Amino acid sequence: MKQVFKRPRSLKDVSFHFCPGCHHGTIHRLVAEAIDYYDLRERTIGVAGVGCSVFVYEYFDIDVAEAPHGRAPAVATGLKRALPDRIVFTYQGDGDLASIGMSEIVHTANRGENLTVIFVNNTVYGMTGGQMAPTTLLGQPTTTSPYGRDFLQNGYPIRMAEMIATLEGTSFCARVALNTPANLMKAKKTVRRAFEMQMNNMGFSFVELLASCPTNWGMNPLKANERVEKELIPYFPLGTFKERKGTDHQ
Amino acid sequence: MKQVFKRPRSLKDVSFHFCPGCHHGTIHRLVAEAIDYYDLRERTIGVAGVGCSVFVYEYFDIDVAEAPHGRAPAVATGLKRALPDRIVFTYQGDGDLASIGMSEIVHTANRGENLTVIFVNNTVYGMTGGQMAPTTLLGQPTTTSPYGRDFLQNGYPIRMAEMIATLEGTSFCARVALNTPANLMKAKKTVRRAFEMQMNNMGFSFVELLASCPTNWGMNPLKANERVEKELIPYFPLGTFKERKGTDHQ
Amino acid sequence: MGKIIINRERCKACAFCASVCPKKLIFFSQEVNSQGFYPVEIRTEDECTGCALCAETCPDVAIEVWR
Amino acid sequence: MGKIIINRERCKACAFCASVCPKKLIFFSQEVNSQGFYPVEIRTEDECTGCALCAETCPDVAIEVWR
Amino acid sequence: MYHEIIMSGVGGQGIMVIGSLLAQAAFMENLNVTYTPIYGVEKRGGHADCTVVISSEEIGSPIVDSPQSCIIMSRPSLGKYGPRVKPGGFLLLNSSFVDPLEVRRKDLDILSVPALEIAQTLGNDRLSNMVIIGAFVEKTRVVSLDTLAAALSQIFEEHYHHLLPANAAAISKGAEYARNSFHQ
Amino acid sequence: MYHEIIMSGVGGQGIMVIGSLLAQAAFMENLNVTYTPIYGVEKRGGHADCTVVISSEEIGSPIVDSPQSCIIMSRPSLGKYGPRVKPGGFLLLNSSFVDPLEVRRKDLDILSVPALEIAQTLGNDRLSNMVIIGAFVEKTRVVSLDTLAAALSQIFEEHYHHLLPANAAAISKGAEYARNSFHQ
Amino acid sequence: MEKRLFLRGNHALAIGAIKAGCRFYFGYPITPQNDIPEFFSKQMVKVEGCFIQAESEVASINMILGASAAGARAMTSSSSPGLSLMQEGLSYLAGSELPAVVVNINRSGPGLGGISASQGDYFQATRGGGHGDYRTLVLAPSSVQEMHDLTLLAFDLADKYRNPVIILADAVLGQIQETMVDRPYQPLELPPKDWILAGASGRDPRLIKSLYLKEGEMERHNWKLFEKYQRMKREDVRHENYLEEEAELIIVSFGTAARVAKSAIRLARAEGLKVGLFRPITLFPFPEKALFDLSQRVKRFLTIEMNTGQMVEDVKLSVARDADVHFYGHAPGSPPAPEELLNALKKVY
Amino acid sequence: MEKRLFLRGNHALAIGAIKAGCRFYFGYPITPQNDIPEFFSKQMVKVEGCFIQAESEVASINMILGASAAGARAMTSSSSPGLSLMQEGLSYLAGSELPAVVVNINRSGPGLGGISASQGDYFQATRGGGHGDYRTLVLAPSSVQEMHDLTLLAFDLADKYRNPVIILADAVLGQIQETMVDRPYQPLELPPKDWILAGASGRDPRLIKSLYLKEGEMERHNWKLFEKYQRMKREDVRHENYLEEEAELIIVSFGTAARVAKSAIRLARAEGLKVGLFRPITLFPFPEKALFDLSQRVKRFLTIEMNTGQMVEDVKLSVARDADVHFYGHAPGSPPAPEELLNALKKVY
Ligand SMILES: Cc1ncc(C[n+]2csc(CCOP(=O)(O)OP(=O)(O)O)c2C)c(N)n1
Ligand SMILES: Cc1ncc(C[n+]2csc(CCOP(=O)(O)OP(=O)(O)O)c2C)c(N)n1
Ligand code: SF4
Ligand code: SF4
Ligand code: SF4
Ligand code: SF4
Ligand code: SF4
Ligand code: SF4
Ligand SMILES: [Mg+2]
Ligand SMILES: [Mg+2]
Repeated sequence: MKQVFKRPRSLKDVSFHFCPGCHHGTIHRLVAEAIDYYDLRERTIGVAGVGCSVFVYEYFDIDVAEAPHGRAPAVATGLKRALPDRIVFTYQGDGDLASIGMSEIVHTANRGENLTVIFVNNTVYGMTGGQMAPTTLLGQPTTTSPYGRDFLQNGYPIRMAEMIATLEGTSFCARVALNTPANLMKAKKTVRRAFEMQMNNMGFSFVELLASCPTNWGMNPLKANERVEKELIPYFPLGTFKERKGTDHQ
Repeated sequence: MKQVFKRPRSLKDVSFHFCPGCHHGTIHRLVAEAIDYYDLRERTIGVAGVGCSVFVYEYFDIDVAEAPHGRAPAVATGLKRALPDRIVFTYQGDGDLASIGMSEIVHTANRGENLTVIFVNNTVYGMTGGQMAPTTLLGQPTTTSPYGRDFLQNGYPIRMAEMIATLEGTSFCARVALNTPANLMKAKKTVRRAFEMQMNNMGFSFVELLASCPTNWGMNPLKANERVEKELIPYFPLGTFKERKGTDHQ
Repeated sequence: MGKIIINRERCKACAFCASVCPKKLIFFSQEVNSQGFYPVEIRTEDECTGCALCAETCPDVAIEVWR
Repeated sequence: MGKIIINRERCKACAFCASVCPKKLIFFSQEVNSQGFYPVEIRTEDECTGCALCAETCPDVAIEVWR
Repeated sequence: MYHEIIMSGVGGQGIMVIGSLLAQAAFMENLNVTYTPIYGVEKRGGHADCTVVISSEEIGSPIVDSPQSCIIMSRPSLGKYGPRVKPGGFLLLNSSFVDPLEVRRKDLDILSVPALEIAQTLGNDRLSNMVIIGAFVEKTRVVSLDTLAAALSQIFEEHYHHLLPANAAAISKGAEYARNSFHQ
Repeated sequence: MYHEIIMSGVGGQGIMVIGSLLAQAAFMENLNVTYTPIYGVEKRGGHADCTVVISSEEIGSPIVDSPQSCIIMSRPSLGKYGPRVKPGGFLLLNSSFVDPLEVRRKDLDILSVPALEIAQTLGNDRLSNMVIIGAFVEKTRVVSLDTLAAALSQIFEEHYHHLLPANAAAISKGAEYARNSFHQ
Repeated sequence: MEKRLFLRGNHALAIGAIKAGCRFYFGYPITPQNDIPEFFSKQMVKVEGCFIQAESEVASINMILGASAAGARAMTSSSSPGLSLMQEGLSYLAGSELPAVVVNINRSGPGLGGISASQGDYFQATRGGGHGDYRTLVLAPSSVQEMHDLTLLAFDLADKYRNPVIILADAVLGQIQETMVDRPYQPLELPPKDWILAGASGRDPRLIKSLYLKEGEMERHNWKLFEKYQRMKREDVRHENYLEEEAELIIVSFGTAARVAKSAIRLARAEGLKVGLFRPITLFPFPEKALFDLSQRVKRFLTIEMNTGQMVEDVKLSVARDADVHFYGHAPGSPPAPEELLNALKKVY
Repeated sequence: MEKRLFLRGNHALAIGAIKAGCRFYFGYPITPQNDIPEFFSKQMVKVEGCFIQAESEVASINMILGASAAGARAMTSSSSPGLSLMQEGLSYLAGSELPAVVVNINRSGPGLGGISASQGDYFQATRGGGHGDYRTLVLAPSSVQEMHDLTLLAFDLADKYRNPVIILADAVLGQIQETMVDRPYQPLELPPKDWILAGASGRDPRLIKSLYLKEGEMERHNWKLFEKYQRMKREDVRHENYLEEEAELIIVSFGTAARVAKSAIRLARAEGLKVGLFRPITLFPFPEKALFDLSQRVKRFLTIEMNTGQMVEDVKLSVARDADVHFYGHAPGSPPAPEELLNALKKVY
């Protein structure tokens, strides 16, 4: 018999600290698989945002820099400009990227920096204990929107992938989910494609992954997957919003 | 004979410090006219961004707060939340709003704050002496893009009105120009409309005004007006991108 | 039948008014003002229609118009 | 003809694998692991097709698959 | 009266609940009390410790290095706090998870309570923590058992009040077990 | 040798140009020199001042409150700096814009140069500043006129070098005017 | 009217803010102070106040600026990295002379650091971590009671001086629960707010700004601010003495460290060592004079901080020339225990 | 190989950076330092370096963090409000032990303030305006020559200590033009950069971080940083003495103020007053020992700053117990003139 599924080389052999059923683990694996697929492990540098994924460096068997909350795209810009032949990606949550880091992500995309952004949208601040995120759905209760998110008070859930896709500098932009095997397979290809874009010097690539946070959603993992299907996907449609063709982003 | 044109009441009787032919003066007047039109002078509060327009308070005969560079929308949010029955507007340049203040403008729009943003896009940092702005056109030389803006290095000119219009929280969003009498008349109506939206509690209103900066463009005022027509308007199309109907933004 | 008054101390000689006046009534004066500019003047008031285009385009709010 | 190995110390009992296995081969064990979870086990290896759906959905990369 | 207690276990065992329950009871007895939770980073599985200081005087440090008493609910906790209990102090072990034989110190008063098993007799695993705190109060008398039971309604939110009797029962069971057991 | 000069006028008069020209000349003569521009906020019409200190020793302060010499190109400048010139110091007025009669001090060496009119004889209003600096150097001899003219090519960018002769001519005219004029 | 409550420091503080009339809270989540925004998100609706989870700490502090300019009592809270992001805004608040209350539940730094208690932000708070020559009042509570009481005071002092006030607490003070006596709020007598923006109706337009470009203006403004800080030093310095009479060694310590020091002092006294405590409650203005007076009698001082040495500079700057100042630092990470401090004080006793 | 140049301070600094091998400049415009980014925007293409006008100062400092993590010599420059926005990033750089050069052409604050020269950011620079217990090296040039020379040194010291270095200059030093001697760059001997990120090829993965959560880690990290700062104090303190022999009064002053003070001292000497100057060149580490030694002989000191009193604290903390320290502040706005300082020194002479 042949081994058809094993732990990717780019993940260290340790267990995640994530809660049961948390999609961060799945996303870590998808990213590691993409790195392995193109044999990039020895020339990839990850930039960790601050959130439940701040321990990226404990799990990936690659070089990692930790960025201040929200600033991973700026840190990645500095890294990539200094090392244009390395592969650089950021890994950021929705609080990190869409709230405090809004300015950095927009401008990094707009500059068309040749790097990849892995954006984990779980509609909540996981690490700090379940506060409202910019992507929290209307009506969704969180610890800082205890009566449910109300647009008059807190505005609307932001659709980042759509917004990033409108920027000239963006070369690849897609949204995927992980709640079903079918979605997962698409996600796998999409993440891979994002890295491929970077390898081909195509410029800025961005993947938004709809993820569950069973703990802060107050649901068991399977129910959380259902919520992704029933509540998240309708508001955050899946798909590839932009894909520049050609071999170079010029 | 009847006086058909006079200095608006809401402008103090002093001369502007702006350079000859600078559209900031025109925009000041349009805003003051809108305030007068709806008789809002005694209940309007302006928030000055930092740029050539930082002296808003020297010219408008109204209450004014000065915000740190880029943060006028946050300051205005605090003011308007504390005084919901007053009229609050920000006056910001393209460096102020689209570069350092990107996060604040996006989130303020997204929250649907019931206030008005006057956004002066002159494709350059006027006050600090002609550096590149996020709206500087490709090829345009500035003191920090001496060889002309190059997208590989500096990214693309950002179309703010289009981007702001994509946000759910935005109720009114338009782009106007001031280079011809016809454009000016449209601009006048548009600015008025933005204030009207706020008066009707319709939520966030945003007007981008294409403006000239003869000094930093190195042109005489008439040539600068021509540049608005020939270079700016083609890249930054005029029009109303969003206009919520109804009497309340709910 | 119009009339305009140009505040010559406010004028910065941008020429916007001159360029839009349908009657081409506005031209530059020969004397510098206190700001160091050669402000505009109206050639003859008779032909002015009071259309106010000049005033509308003036970035320095230096023109008032009667009709 | 497949085979899976579940790392019971890594398993957090999220039940994703059990929910996707087309053969319904995966169920919870009765004994807690060192992390305090009741990890999953495979009922019978015979029926496993090695389709790897279980492994693909496992957020904790606790399953390896042979075919 | 001055009593410092550290309670330690893993997340999910309800350590924080019994810590604040004890503190609440002390508060209700008009004592000075500080309750200091110490969370790990991880949501689950990490350490969950808390410190309670009860005193009839003003309380200085809410932080305690060597407590008079320690409640230990997991093996790693024993390793961490066992050595720190003051000589002559009191160690209460949840023997469902910690083997009393692992305690090497001879200078302590030790009580082992098989809390899980006792809780199971009440039909609910999750009452283990109440069994423990019942036993603790019975032995130390830092507050009265009645106040402890009365404090329950203060720390549970209204919509959990139907659970009060079961919790009170678990406290009693724990106290009963303690009363009937000999210390090592 | 130690000489402090303040030059003051309004934006657009070319104050900064003659300030750096003089400084450049001093540099070329191996003297120590500091040139300090002081801009107003407004792009146009605001004050434009600069300070030049020339010395054969190490220069301490580049900032000068009471200079030995002052070049005044506008009325407001006279009000600002006139009173500050050191007793016995030298005041050079651009009398095209400043009426010498406005100077009330009797303890100064004053030279009035109608720079605009002189420049106009050269066919270019904008050479006023060069006329002024020519006159200044002629009177003070802080550097030689030759060095001053030679410095022109250092401070103008290459593509303006066709303007050098006209500027040099204006410097000569200024110097000439100064040589031929009596001080008040 | 007094009520005994048992609650955590962060809640005591938030209750104090509402009692002081604060109706505008803008903040961004960060451990270990999330109780505060979470509390307000629930309570503000009940008092018809406004809670916004701002997009960042930069936005928070600027929303405060806006609400304060409108005359409202407004506050934000955060922890160390968040405070760094507020430095520009704090400088603007001070420069524009706007009142505001800013809470720092100090965690370990530098950088991302850790979430445990620290006093590493002492310099940032007391020296104005932002640009320019400005100061903020800094209050350092040491108990849940003070988390509440000093919050009331903070709002009053902010209005009294038209200046931001920082409450510098830490992860321990935010999280511990203890008894608090809930007394009615007795506000200070405060000057009228005749500077607030509300629309120029029936009066001249008003202006909130920190830009001073005309000649001499900036200097005057800076000296005016300086005078204000001097007035704070005269009128609003607070400290606590504990067992300082006949002491031969005085520990100088604030906040959580001071509490642990109290326990250490009790242990020391039990061993017959004459040790006392001087606890600054206002870190700026620092109680220089009181400490100087004390140093006329006692000659040996030990500054204890949960950092590697910051307040010790203020102590040295305050004491008499012939007094000796020692330092014991417990680096951020977890708070010290009384026994550790006992050892430390024995070394210099 | 030496060349005399006549140029402005901001350009001397930028030329120094390129000479030191800096190929990554990220910055955001702000008066009065725009010459610096403008210079780099022209020159970086010529040396195959990289210039980005960042979207903000927050982005600038974080781009630096990235480039520095990659082992590159990287710098940014700004002026006061911009520095406030960099405080979080500076704290992260220090916490992650990354070298970087950060230039502050200090303007007047607080808030928007004014664009004229100031020394109001002394505290921010020397006390770590960001959160946590960290320090940055601070170099204070006083001439165009030093704008250049200290920039070379800054890059070396940053690499030597793996720590950010701040160059604290002001609007005057940035704008004045004077003579500079252009000498070849003699770099210090530096440790190998065996920590840089470049992809884990043929070695274990590396990590740049400032998060320390495991028990004891944070404490150890803080003491490690502390030791580093102590080493700076031993090895890299710099100052200048001027006419200090047989002086009866020593002026302590840095940067632009020190230059004006030199002129004032000459005026004083001309009047027969024995006045000298002690000019710290490193503000952190402050030249404590040299100043202490001097205070064994001279007993009267006058600190002169272009602010309302900041460095004077370091002076007081340094001198012998029996020395007297006076202060003269010229509040930010425009720099003082020599005559003003002459009057000030006469008052305490
Ligand atoms: C400047 C700053 N502000 C706030 C925080 C606290 N903080 C850490 S993670 C986080 C948000 C995490 O949410 P998200 O980015 O959605 O990641 P998740 O945990 O959900 O994956 C916050 C607010 C911080 N570390 N730094
Ligand atoms: C934090 C901060 N960074 C930088 C500056 C300097 N600054 C003042 S105005 C300005 C940009 C002005 O450009 P813009 O907003 O386009 O306005 P304009 O002058 O063109 O109307 C900058 C960078 C500042 N004041 N504060
Ligand atoms: S809190 Fe949410 S996002 Fe964080 S590890 Fe747990 S489930 Fe995942
Ligand atoms: S610099 Fe440009 S924007 Fe500023 S006043 Fe002059 S023309 Fe207007
Ligand atoms: S009002 Fe009309 S006609 Fe009269 S001067 Fe103005 S533009 Fe010309
Ligand atoms: S438009 Fe106004 S400023 Fe321009 S030339 Fe006419 S009057 Fe003068
Ligand atoms: S490999 Fe397929 S059949 Fe086998 S256990 Fe996994 S899901 Fe079931
Ligand atoms: S998916 Fe993985 S973690 Fe979840 S139950 Fe199965 S093996 Fe365990
Ligand atoms: Mg999230
Ligand atoms: Mg602009």
